[in-house]
This record gives sequence, C-alpha cells and structure tokens, in this order.
Amino acid sequence: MAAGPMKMRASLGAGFTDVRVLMTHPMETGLRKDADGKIVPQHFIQNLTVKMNGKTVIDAQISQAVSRNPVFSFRLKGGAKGDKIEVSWLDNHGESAAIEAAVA
Amino acid sequence: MNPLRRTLIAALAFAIARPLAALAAWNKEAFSAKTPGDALKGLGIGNATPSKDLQIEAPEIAENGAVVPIEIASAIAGTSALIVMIEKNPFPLTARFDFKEGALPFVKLNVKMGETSDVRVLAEAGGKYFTATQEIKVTIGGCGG
Amino acid sequence: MRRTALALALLAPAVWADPTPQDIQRIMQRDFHPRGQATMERVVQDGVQRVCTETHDRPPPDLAKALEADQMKTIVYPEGSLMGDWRRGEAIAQGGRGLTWNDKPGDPAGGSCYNCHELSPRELSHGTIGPSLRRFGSARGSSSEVQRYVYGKVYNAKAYNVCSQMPRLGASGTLTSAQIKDLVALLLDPASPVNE
Amino acid sequence: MRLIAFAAALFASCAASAQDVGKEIQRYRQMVAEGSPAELFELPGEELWKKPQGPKNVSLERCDLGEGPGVLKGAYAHLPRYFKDADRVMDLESRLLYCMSTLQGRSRDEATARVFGSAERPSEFELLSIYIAGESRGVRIEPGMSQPKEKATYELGRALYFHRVGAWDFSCASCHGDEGKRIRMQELPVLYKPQYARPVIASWPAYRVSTSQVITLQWRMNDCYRQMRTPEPTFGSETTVALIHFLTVTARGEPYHGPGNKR
Repeated sequence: MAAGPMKMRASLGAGFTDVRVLMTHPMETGLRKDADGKIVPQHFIQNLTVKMNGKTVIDAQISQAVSRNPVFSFRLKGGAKGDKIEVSWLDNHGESAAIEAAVA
Repeated sequence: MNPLRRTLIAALAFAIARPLAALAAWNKEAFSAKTPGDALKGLGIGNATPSKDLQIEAPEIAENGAVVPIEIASAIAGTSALIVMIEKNPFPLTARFDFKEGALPFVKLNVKMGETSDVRVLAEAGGKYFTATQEIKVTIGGCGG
Repeated sequence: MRRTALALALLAPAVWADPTPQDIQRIMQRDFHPRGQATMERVVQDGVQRVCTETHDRPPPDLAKALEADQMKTIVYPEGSLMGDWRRGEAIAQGGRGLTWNDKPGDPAGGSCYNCHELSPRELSHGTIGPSLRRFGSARGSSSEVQRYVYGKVYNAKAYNVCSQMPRLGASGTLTSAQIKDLVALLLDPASPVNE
Repeated sequence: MRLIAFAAALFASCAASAQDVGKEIQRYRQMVAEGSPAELFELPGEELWKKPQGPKNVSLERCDLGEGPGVLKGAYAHLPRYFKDADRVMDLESRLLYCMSTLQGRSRDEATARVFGSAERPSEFELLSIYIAGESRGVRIEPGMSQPKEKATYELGRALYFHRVGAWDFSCASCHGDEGKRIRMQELPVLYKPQYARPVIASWPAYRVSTSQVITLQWRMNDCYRQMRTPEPTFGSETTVALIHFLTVTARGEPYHGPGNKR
C-alpha cells in the first residue's frame, strides 16, 4: 500500500494550531530484504508541504530513516476554527498524496 | 551560493520538465552523505554553536529502533529551519524542516535508528546555526523468538 | 511417575473442580493443530506440569521433593570439565529462538536467558522474571560443585524447584550439552562480563 | 572542510540505573502511543466491510455483531458474547468468520487462508477489526456474562490462563502472573487482575511499531502460544475465544480507547 490513506487532525492549542498528520507509506530504506531474500527497493517520501489557507508554511525534506507510516506533529501560529490546513507529500517514485482539513 | 540554494534552483529548473515534482527540492548530496560531517557540508553548514534554547524531547532508551519518537522545539528567535541528524545511521541526515511565516519552529516525528547513537539537531536562525544533541540507546524488546 | 499419579488422585478433587486440567487437555487436543516441529504431544501434560497446574505452583513439600528427585534423574552430565566458552555463552543467552512452530528443526536454539535474567552489565535490555545473575561467579567461585549446580539447573530447572517458571532447557532438547557448558562459563568464568 | 567543535562533555552518557531504565522505557511508550498510525487502517477496513465478496457477492454490512444486523456502534465493546444463531460464545474475529460463511457463502478454508497479514498487506480480519473497534471508542467494555455458556467460557478461559503446557512448561501466568516483572524491557501486565487488564484490553486491536503491523487479539493468543512452544491454536477456536473472553471480562468497565499502539 504505497499511496494509501492519510489522516489529519488540526486543533486549536494555546496560541497555536496543533497539526497531527498520519501517512500510509512503506518508507523502504533499500537495505531491507523481503521473505525471499530479495532487496526491497528504496521507496520513501522525500518532500512534505504544509499549507494554511493556501499559503505554504512548512516545507520539509525527509530521508528513508523516517519510520514507516510516518506521523508528524507541527504547530502553526494563531489560527481560528475553520482555517484550512493542507498537507501533501511526494516520494522518490514521483507518487504523491494530499489531505485537507479544517481547524476544529 | 550555498549548496541548498543551488539544489533548489536545479530542482526548479527540473520542475519545468516534470510538473509532478513542482517546487520539490530534495538535497541529494546531503541526504546521500555517509558521515555527519559530509551531510553538514552538503547542507552548506560550517559552524554551529551549542544552544540550550534548542530542545530535544526524546526517550533516552528506545525499545525498538524502528520507531523512535523525537520532538524538537527551538526558542531561538528567528528560527527558520530545523535539521535532524542521526549520527550513526548509514545516512545520517534524516530531515530538514523549513518554517515560513505562520509556522512555529516545532516538529515531532518518528525515526529509525540502526543502533545507539547521538541524535543531533540543528537550527538555522538569521543565517547562523545552533546545535544540540541527545544520546538515544536502542535496545531489544520482546522475547526475540 | 507412579508417585505423581497417586498424589494427583488425592489432590484433584480439592482444587479446580471446574474445569479440570484433564478437561483443558481434551479441549486443547481438539482446538490445536500440529505445525512445524510443534507436534500434538506437546499439549499432553507430564507429571510436573499437571501437579503445578493443580496446585497453582504450590505443591505440598513431600510431593515437590519426590518430583524433584525424579527430575534430577533426567540430568545427563558430560565427561570432563563443565566450563565452555563464555563468549559463545553470551550469544546463546541473547538468543530467543528454538522449538517454536516457525523455527527450523536442527537450527541452533538460544537460551532466552536475557528475557528473564540480568547477566552482563552491558545488556540493559534484560527481563526480571528470574533473579539477577550479575556477579554470579564472583560471589560463588567456580568450583566443580558450583559448575555442576549451574549445569544441572540449566539442564533441568525443575530438579531444583519443581514448579519453577524456567524451562527445562536440556531435558526439553532446546540446548545441547556444549551450549549448556558455554552458559556455565558465562556465569562462572572470572573473565565473563557477568562477573565484572 | 571545517569541523564543528562540540562540547563532548555535555553529552557524556552514564550508565542508567534499573529504575531510570524503566522510567525511560515508559516515556518511550508514551511518546510512541501519542502518534499511533492505527487509525490509518480504519478507512480500508470500512471499505472492506462494505465490499461485496464471496459466492453470494454481498458485503458484511448485514452482519450482526450482537447489537443487531449492521450495528457497529458499541458492538466491539460488548464482545465476546453468546450468539443464539451459532449457539456459542464468539469474539469479534470468530463472529466475522461466521458472517463471511453465512452471509457471503465463503468456505472456512478460503476465509481463513490468511488470517494474519503483513506490514505491506494487512489481513481482512485485521483491517475489519481496526474499523469495527474504532466504532466503540468511549463505550464501556461489557462482554456477555449472563448466559450459562458465557459463564462456562469465562471459567474455561480462566483455567487455560493457569494451565502449564508445552515444551517449556509455561502457562499464561508464567509471564503474566506476578506484578512488576519484565521480559527484556517489556513490562508484563498481570492480566487476571482488573487494574492491569483494563488499560491493556481497552487498546486492542493495535498497531505494532516494531513490525509496522496491525495486530488483533486472535493474533496475540496465537503468538503467545507459539512462544509457549505449543502446537498452533486454531483461529477462532473455543480455546482462543475463552481466553479473550476471560481477559475481557476481567477488564470490564473500562471505556474502550483503542485501536492503540504496541511495541
């Protein structure tokens, strides 16, 4: 399951918006062998973007050393109920996925 | 010009040919580096000053190297990027987060650790670099059967 | 094991009226299936398992003594020194494989020692079900009597404490005689990290 | 290249005492639990629940998990329980198997060909369990305990818990029998006591971080018996259901707060 589902929760914290996002991704290091002893090719997310109301607020580059099915928490300044948060990723195979949620 | 910007521009040029990768820069040189020193070189970082305002919240002992939670927060004014490096991993550079206007310099993520290692965090603020480390011991959990 | 059977006949009605270990055994024979090296004989309780189940691991002292004497007879001591190589012993103590349905029969097994015991101070990840064995040798020396005790205890822990939670690592065919000697060295060799 | 000068002394590691080790491992577990990917599997689980399958090409949506056909809210928190149609006590997984057979017309062999999946491909039972359990969040755990068969299953589970068996002479209580014990770094809950059973049972099924896999209580029973060096318990058998029932009854009253995270 490469580009499987994503989940996100954006909630108001103490003066900031707390964003927690889950992604389905194997994050293969290229060092692991499968049950038949064959090397599983590298397959991992390289880029992450967090947008708030359409404006990019965080750009990230990550490596294969981020755990499988990545979980990230971020904090955005201010924020109000209903603000739109969007998180997207792009992996080394050119696959991508995105999720959008309103601040609750 | 620092290597990061050079890569960024290269990626931008590439993006014209491949719309899918639009705006996505991934610093191949730094992420392919096999030592922390080479990774810093790839990121264009020369000097970094130890700072207590750069906080790492992580367990000192992780029961499983496949998932090690790390929380990083910078109280250094003007922090625009946080970098995570696991010194003893085959490829130490693990993540770089660039925070624009509207984001706080905070992140929590789960990383893989091949063995007990120092985890080094760097913060960029106003063109200067700050650093902090924490050792995380990786142990064996469960019955091993 | 006639002694065991007799004692069981006396004990059975008093404890666990419903369901009995015999009932459980029948149900397990119906609900389990053999897989790999894990064959169905393994759900048939022997005297030790039966008595310990019946008595919640607290058998009457006389019965315990009798069963321990029976178990002592299973221990086969090899000729010559009982001290192997502590380095190999450390690897055996770390390993947790062996005798499960997905272990390949014939592959060397581990002793699972660290699962329950503290041994070398360098291994932080150790269990606490059994007592700490740190400095086991420095406290007791490595005389032939101590070697014989450690060898026997690893070979068949039930010979010393009949309802011990420790597996009968030699008697069950988990570890070879050479492996048990390596564990004796891990505990008793003055050069072993256990005795740091 | 210029080397960075680091104050090595600042980071000197020292041998941690046993108590610190325990505390740090607890902190590790807590931090891992805060970011559980388990809910990622709720969506594919829901799709599977609604997907027509088997010779009858119908979905499981009319499956009665005890609260009426198709009712998911709170169903998991009230299992295992007695089902009149099957005349036996069932846990979630054995009930799902029953519905696959009766509603979808699938054979037992086909439906159970792959009950435990992998990180790449979780099994049907794993995905369905995560989805269905998620529909019981906040509902108090209250398995059936009024029917005679429910009481008998509980007693059977209790006896199994203390039954010493297998090549290594273990019972469940060999590891889960005394307070404050660990295997390696893993603390061992004394599962026949309510205060330990409650938080544990309320977080199954779960995501297991060491293998990136979804795991269910049927898997837990199976893998414990594997490590007890017995033959394999049959999926959904009375033995496995009885143990799950015994543990769940011991945990009753706890609000369900899974699907959780395990080592």
